[in-house]
Amino acid sequence: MVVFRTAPYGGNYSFEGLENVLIMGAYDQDVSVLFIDDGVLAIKKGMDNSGTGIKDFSPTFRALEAYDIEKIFIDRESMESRGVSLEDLVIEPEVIEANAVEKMMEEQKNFFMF
Amino acid sequence: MVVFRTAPYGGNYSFEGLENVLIMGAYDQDVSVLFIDDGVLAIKKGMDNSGTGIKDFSPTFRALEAYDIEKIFIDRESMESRGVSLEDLVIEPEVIEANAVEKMMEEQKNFFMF
Amino acid sequence: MLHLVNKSPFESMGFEDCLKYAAKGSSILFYEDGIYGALPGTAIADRMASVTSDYKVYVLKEDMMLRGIDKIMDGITEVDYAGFVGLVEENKTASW
Amino acid sequence: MLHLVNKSPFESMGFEDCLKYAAKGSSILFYEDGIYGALPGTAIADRMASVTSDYKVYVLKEDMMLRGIDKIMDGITEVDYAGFVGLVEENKTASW
Amino acid sequence: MEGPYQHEASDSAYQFTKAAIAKGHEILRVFFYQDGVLNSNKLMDPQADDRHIQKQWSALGTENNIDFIVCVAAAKRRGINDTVTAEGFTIGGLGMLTELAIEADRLVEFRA
Amino acid sequence: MEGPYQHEASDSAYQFTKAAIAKGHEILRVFFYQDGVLNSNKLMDPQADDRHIQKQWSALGTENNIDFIVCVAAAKRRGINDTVTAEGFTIGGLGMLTELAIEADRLVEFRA
Repeated sequence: MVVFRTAPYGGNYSFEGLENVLIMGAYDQDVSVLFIDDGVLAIKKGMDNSGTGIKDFSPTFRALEAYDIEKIFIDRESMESRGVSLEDLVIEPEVIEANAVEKMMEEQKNFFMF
Repeated sequence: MVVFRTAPYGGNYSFEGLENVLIMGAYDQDVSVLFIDDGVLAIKKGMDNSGTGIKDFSPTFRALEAYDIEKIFIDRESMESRGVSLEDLVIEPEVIEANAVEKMMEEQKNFFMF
Repeated sequence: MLHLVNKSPFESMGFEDCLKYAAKGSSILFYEDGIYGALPGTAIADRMASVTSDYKVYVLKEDMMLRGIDKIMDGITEVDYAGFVGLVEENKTASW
Repeated sequence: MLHLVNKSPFESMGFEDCLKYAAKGSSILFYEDGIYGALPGTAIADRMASVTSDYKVYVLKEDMMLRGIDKIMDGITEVDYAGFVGLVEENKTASW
Repeated sequence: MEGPYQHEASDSAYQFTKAAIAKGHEILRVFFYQDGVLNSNKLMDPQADDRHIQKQWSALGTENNIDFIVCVAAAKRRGINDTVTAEGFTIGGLGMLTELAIEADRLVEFRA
Repeated sequence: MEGPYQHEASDSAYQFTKAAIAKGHEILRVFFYQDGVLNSNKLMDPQADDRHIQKQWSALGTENNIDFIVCVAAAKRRGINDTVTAEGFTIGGLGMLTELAIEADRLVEFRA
């Protein structure tokens, strides 16, 4: 499992996390992806890098399904506190509650947080 | 003026800030030093690097007076919220209130925050 | 004075620290992850509404675009990098 | 589960984020700048007292020493790096 | 300043410098310290579809005669020396930052 | 992981690895990614009274046969290639991190 919990671009965690997801997918691992805290902002629609030239990674998030990565989750409270709804996102994760997060982590052999 | 506002060691801001203070002193600049927010933790007494090997810079803070750097200030509220009192510190800054900070900054030609 | 805030207000106390010291009427510019402070409908929107009445609050357009943000709260002004330079011409800056 | 907290609770929301997800009874280890969460007499001491009743809270001794911290709140346990390794033996870890 | 590709600080500093020049300002100097010293590393080799941060700086510097100073103390700790710094970047002492503070009308810090 | 000398993450990872070895654990591998790749830079030249982070790792690795893998994607962006990596550090793909996640009993991340 890869957990995204930081905002995109200010730090490069989401970008390197995404590289990690793709590689795990290529290894035929049964990869889950989870967005919590500021990580929910990493999959916002409408990103436009023309003003900064920084690499826009949202097309790659959109391609996760093509890599057979389909277990994608997002924390409801993190979305609500940031004024984000599912329609604002480039993918459609399954919405979960905060108290499900630790259980999901425990069920993994290992997981990474970005 | 050099403003210290981050905790020591987790990041290296305080260390590089301190290097900066010393150089400014060497240039005969009339250097002020201000500790706010987690910066108040940078001058805690009793630092002991024997468990980590990370360079302990507190002796250098203690030496500021020797470099004729004497205008040293600290924000009262930052100390209080972190349970720190003047006796806990390796130097004895003058205690100021938060509302004096912006004015001090405005009076400088330029200042740095670490 | 111009206060520069570049961290997400949902993850960092940098913005609140800045407010502790910033004199009313001063300018605050959100850039990088700081721009999320300008989002409408968030858990900190009420707090931000009171801030916009006490300070001149700006947000950097290029960093909004990069992050896919096109709506901001009332009372916050969008500026581009040229506007950022303009604010620096008029003010000393503090980076939080 | 062992939750690793390495940022100052006075500057980062990382600790509060961790508590949002951590199941009661889980372990939390403060290290690096996270150790300031264990300081007695702070503005967050009441909050921390309730946390220590719901979680097993540890603080890394070497990082306390480095920062000149020798007093910690009741209900928090000091461990050294060997103890840190022991906690990792017993738990999966999440880094906040 | 934090490191290129790790934090946005390098990109923001570059965009700000470019905008200031476009408005007719004279940029005295860009001073790279902390992880910012890594901006000068000519061995950088990002993916083809990403920006090349060092080359962006170098192009801006050449066109506009800007001094890029890399803090020697910060650089040495981080393995940056003149075998890896790109043309246009000069390794110099922290004193040059002090001089900058004395001479410059405005000074902006891009921090993480 | 964040960069050496900039954040404590490199020091913490080193101390943790040392303590785990002292307790008799077999460390499969240390994987350096993000700014952590900078740990491998042999050009590091800190002040005489400070620790030398790369040399600390190298000594630990030689004594205990640990693989130090430096993430190639992260390294290239940051100007780290085999002309500057110290002995004992191998540049490798992110796939090796995936393998680590599959094989290792425990995995600890040292983040900023």
